[in-house]
Amino acid sequence: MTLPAAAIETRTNRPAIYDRLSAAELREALRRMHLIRQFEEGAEQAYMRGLIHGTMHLSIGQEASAVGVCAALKPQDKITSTHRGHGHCIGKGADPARMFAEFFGKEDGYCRGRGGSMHIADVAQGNLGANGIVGGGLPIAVGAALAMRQQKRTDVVACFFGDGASNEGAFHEALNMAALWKLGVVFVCENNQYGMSTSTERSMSVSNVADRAAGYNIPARIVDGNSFADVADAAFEAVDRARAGGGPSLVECKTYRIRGHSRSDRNRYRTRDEIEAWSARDPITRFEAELLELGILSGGDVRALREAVDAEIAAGIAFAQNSPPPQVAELLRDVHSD
Amino acid sequence: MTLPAAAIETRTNRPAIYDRLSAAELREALRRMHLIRQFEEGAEQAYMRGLIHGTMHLSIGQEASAVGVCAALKPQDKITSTHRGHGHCIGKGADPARMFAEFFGKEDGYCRGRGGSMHIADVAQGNLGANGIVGGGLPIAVGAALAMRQQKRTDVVACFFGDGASNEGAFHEALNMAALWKLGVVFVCENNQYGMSTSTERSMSVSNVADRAAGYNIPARIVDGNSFADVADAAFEAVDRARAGGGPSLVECKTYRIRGHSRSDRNRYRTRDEIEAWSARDPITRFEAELLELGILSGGDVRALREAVDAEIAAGIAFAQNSPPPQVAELLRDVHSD
Amino acid sequence: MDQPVRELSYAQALQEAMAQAMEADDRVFLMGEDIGIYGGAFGVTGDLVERFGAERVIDTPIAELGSAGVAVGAALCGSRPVLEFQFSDFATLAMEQIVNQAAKIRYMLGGAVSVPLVMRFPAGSGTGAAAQHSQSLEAWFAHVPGLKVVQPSTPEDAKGLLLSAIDDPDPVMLFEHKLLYKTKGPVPPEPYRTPIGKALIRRTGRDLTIVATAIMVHRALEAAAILAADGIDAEVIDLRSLRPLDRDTLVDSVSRTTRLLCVYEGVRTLGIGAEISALIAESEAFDRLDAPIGRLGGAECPLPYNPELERAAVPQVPDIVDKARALVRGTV
Amino acid sequence: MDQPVRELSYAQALQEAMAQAMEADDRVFLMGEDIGIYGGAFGVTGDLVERFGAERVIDTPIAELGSAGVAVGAALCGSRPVLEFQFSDFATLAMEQIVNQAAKIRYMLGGAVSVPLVMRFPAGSGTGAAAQHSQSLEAWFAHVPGLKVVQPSTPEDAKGLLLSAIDDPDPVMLFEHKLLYKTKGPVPPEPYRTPIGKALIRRTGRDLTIVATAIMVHRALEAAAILAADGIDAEVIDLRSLRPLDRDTLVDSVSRTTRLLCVYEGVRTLGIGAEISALIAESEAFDRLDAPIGRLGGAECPLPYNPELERAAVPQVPDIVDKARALVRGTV
Ligand SMILES: Cc1ncc(C[n+]2csc(CCOP(=O)(O)OP(=O)(O)O)c2C)c(N)n1
Ligand SMILES: Cc1ncc(C[n+]2csc(CCOP(=O)(O)OP(=O)(O)O)c2C)c(N)n1
Ligand SMILES: [Mg+2]
Ligand SMILES: [Mg+2]
Repeated sequence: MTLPAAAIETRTNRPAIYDRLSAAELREALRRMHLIRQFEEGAEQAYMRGLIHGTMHLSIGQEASAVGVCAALKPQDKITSTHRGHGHCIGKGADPARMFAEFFGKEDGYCRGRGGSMHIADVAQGNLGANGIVGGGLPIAVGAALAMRQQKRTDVVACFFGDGASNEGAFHEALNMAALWKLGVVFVCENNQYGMSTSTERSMSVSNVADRAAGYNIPARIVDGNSFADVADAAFEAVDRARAGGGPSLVECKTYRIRGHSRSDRNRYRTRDEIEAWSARDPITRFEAELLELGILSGGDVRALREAVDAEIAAGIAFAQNSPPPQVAELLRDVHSD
Repeated sequence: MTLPAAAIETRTNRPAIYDRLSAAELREALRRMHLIRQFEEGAEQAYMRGLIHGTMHLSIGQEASAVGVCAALKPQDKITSTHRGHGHCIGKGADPARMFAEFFGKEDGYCRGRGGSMHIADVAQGNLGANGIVGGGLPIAVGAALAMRQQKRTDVVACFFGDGASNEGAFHEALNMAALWKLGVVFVCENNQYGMSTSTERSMSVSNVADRAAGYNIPARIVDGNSFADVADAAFEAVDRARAGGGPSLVECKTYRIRGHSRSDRNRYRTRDEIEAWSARDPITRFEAELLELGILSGGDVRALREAVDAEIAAGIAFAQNSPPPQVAELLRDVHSD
Repeated sequence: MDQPVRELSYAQALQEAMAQAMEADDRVFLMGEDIGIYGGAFGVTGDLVERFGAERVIDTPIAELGSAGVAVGAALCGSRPVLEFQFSDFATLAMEQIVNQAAKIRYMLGGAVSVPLVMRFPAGSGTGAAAQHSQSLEAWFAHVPGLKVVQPSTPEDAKGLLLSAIDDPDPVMLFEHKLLYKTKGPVPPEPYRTPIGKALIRRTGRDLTIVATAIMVHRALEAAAILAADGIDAEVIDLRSLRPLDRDTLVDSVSRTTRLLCVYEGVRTLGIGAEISALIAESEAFDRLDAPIGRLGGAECPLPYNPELERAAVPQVPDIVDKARALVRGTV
Repeated sequence: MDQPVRELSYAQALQEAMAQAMEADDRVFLMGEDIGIYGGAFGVTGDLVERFGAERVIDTPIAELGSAGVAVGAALCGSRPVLEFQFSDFATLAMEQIVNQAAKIRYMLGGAVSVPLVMRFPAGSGTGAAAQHSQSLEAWFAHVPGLKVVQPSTPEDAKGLLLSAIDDPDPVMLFEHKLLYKTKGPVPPEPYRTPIGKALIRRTGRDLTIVATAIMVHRALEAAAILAADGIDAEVIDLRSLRPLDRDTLVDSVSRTTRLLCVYEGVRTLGIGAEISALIAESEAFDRLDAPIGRLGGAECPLPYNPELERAAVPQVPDIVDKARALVRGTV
């Protein structure tokens, strides 16, 4: 028995989302997508310049899923994020300066330099944290949603995870519990076709992560993850359902990571053609073109926005460089709360 | 989105299995079902008499799934079993005398008294062992099937597990890998409606374990687990497919455990009516009636068979009582192979 | 007239702690397998689901990793989960969430959050449940910064340590011994806290210090009584807290008695006694030692099913007596 | 004329061991995440998939528990899996299969089967990968009867121990140190076995014994050179095998030197040094001790991201020098 591959939804007319979100909100979404892109490029350069230690996982090419989902969230809503989490963090409203400070291992970083890229978090804005463990955030998101229910809050939890993560047992246990208890979680799969070097064909026995949702009685949609509008549309539907007590949903965003998995990737498992084909589907170019075409933004707006982002990134890097490092004497700080 | 509950298959005419299996084989199947029932009752009494230490999980009422599946297996095929594994062990051809010896903690037991009920195994007959860990056997079965492929053997692995086990991450990881690699595993879910006190409604977000199979691209059938013929029919289909290189299948046997979960169960989570209704659907009574009705066995055959089973159980208990206990000096024996 | 002292079993004491914590604080809830209508595999949660409802006494699917993660997520967001594992052996499925997440999140996030959760682990052998249901894995957790690990030996401490654990802003692992659930002892009815990180001298003595945990505390006390008849005066310390360790009490005691015997049920190699021994061997008490440091721990094998083998696999009273005697008499 | 000694990196030595084992025995196969075309996260499997094919160098989905179980099942049925974990931290997901199944099946089944598998764990800090990718959890495994645990510090031992592990009829856990992968050393080209359970004295000395593991062996040797300039003659033992322990070598060395310092990267509390210390403190070497037993282990915190903090969290050469001096000079 082979299941028919569920099709990516295709769009017929002006996306409803362009009416649901105000021009200011759409502008802010575009700004955040640019901010993510520039942040990633800035981080990449900083890494090359030796300012950043360790490794990092860039989300260039995946900006639409991060920002499209966060556009459907309120500030008090929560997200759980992944090792490829810079975009989610900025999508949820983090300050790139404090993110750079974290990557540079500084005291002004979101984690006071203790966490780095893989543990970037911004609890004040509802980002409960990236996670170095693939699949680690899935049950945590369910628990966060359980706490919302217990505290009689209607805040929703959006849980980002990758295609690779969907092969972990944690995925299964988390989706089952969320559905069983009808919790307000939106499971957002950023299916970028690979877990490190392993394509979904070589790691998953079904074609889509969404094909697994029926096994939990969870409604699922598969969207073009490089389209802000499509992602946001599906996210709003799922968030609305969650907020209304209708339980969890799954949104699968088909997308692509343009850079290697991490800093040490030689890209031997994919072709240059494939990378180029996806580069041509750049989510930022596309969103920008739509906003221009629909007259929501002008060419001048876009230029101004880009310049502001450039400046913010440059200022963020400068801030981070000037931030003090942690004191070695404080090595044991925050192991415990007391 | 609520999925329609997949229906239990209903039977229209004389089951094909009664032609596929010879009269001798059907007689042997009935004998094993009786042997399981009597074994369980014998073990229960022995427990009450203080001959058995620890706890045990009886499979009374579930004899058809154990024997129906094993009827489709060759001696060299393998099974992995569960904490409720006495039936699987006898179904695969174990000697009740050595099983009793194991439960009595004796040196002649299948595990030389080291394992007890939860670790009963009979490797010579292809039973790789019960498992005290719910879901523990699922990936092991996949690994066994991988070894068969590597060794160019066509032996099939039948993996028994419960409805409760299907909520473990191990289930998900195992089914995905088995399907991905098209391994010769038959996943046999004995859905007896409860994991300890927790009904499937309270533990699973779908109605049937088989509803999850599509998420792995695994063909599934749901059968009346109290009907030997229905179980065997589905098992043969799955085993044939596996042996032919067609990959894994899932067979969900809807059944019921008549006794409590373990020795300490007060049955507070279910009604007497429910237990009685299921007792009326006794798999042994039913199989026996079918064999008589179809003229495969005579009343005299059945009486003789029952008497032989009685004698075998009594002899087994006596054997076990007379078997020597392990020597305390051999406490460290078999921690390692050398 | 004296009030008769109220006695509760260890299991009842734990249940009372959970009930009092739930009464006092809406944020506290329980989760675990079969803790509702079944009352828990060892009866610890009993009828709490009837008293507090299924929203606060949550039966989980059989999914230990996921359940632990749910507890972490809930704790991160201001709830106070108490998660029961049906047997401590199943913690092996949840080490990721316990060790990588619960123990580390606060630190990794530079103190931005805390993870106030409690996990309860029925542990130990002696029930004929064989190798996968009889382990004593507490030493693993005591090796993990960010966790606190407690192991009560009496009903009184069971209640007091569980209440402290629930109060604690950080993750606390409570190891309960299955053979102790039915043992009775005095338990004050009001809520009270037994401090985490404090050992208790259960018997003072001059000739050697026996440091024991869980059921071994009782065996050590029995052994001490036998040794007393023999003229050997043993001090018995109930460790109670495995992380953090009560260094002061341990060092002070051994400095006085000049001899140390560690008795624990976990596997001898790298069980908690290894740490106690090393702690003393590097401390100022080292110079006071008049004998090698003795250890009695679980045998270097999985727990066997056969009852005689099972008994032989963990320290028993005569083993403690013999070892203590040898240490005091210098025949080690 | 002497042949020039062939040098390989630690990673290459491991790869050569796997290649030679696969050439010699059809039953041997590799599995793990991204060990095929990617060549492994640390490049250890390199191009083995090209040499042996995807049937023998199997990329698994990201599913550590399941993969470990697959290895157990395959081993039970006569294959010989070598499973690579991408980072040892992810073993936390697979403890169930490793500890409840692999380690115990033979014993639980009364010897009816064996489980000949190898698991490889890249471990340790120093790469800026923070708390969930930098742990040294080997002590957990050394606490588990039924497992063998080895930890090579040189390319030569990496190859020899891996070949021994693959030969071994029982489950062997190989802890590799990430910072050592690129270090080079002489490696004999033919297949050879380094015995499991034997420590190696890497430097003989009279004044104290330093027992170290993995990268700490190199730091201890550096420290010994500095100490020598100071008139302190340290013996340095490379433990190599954490389970079983080479008791004889340890006891003999400490009996001669009369002082012991344990240096390890795992968390100090209940890290392998706790066991070494306890083993000596209960042994016949106890009476020979002229100083408390010193321990230097990982700090009691998760591994921090910031590089200075990260360095401060594990023993460094000056720490070893200082501690050794204090032990020898009696200023502890
Ligand atoms: C439990 C676990 N296993 C393996 C890894 C190593 N690892 C980090 S990211 C990654 C790939 C994840 O793939 P996916 O979930 O698709 O996310 P993506 O990297 O594509 O964004 C792997 C294998 C890990 N961090 N955690
Ligand atoms: C990992 C794990 N979790 C919990 C348990 C305790 N336990 C033993 S059997 C059981 C119920 C299993 O339910 P199911 O899989 O439906 O099998 P059944 O008992 O109904 O045959 C539970 C919770 C266990 N043995 N292992
Ligand atoms: Mg991916
Ligand atoms: Mg069941």
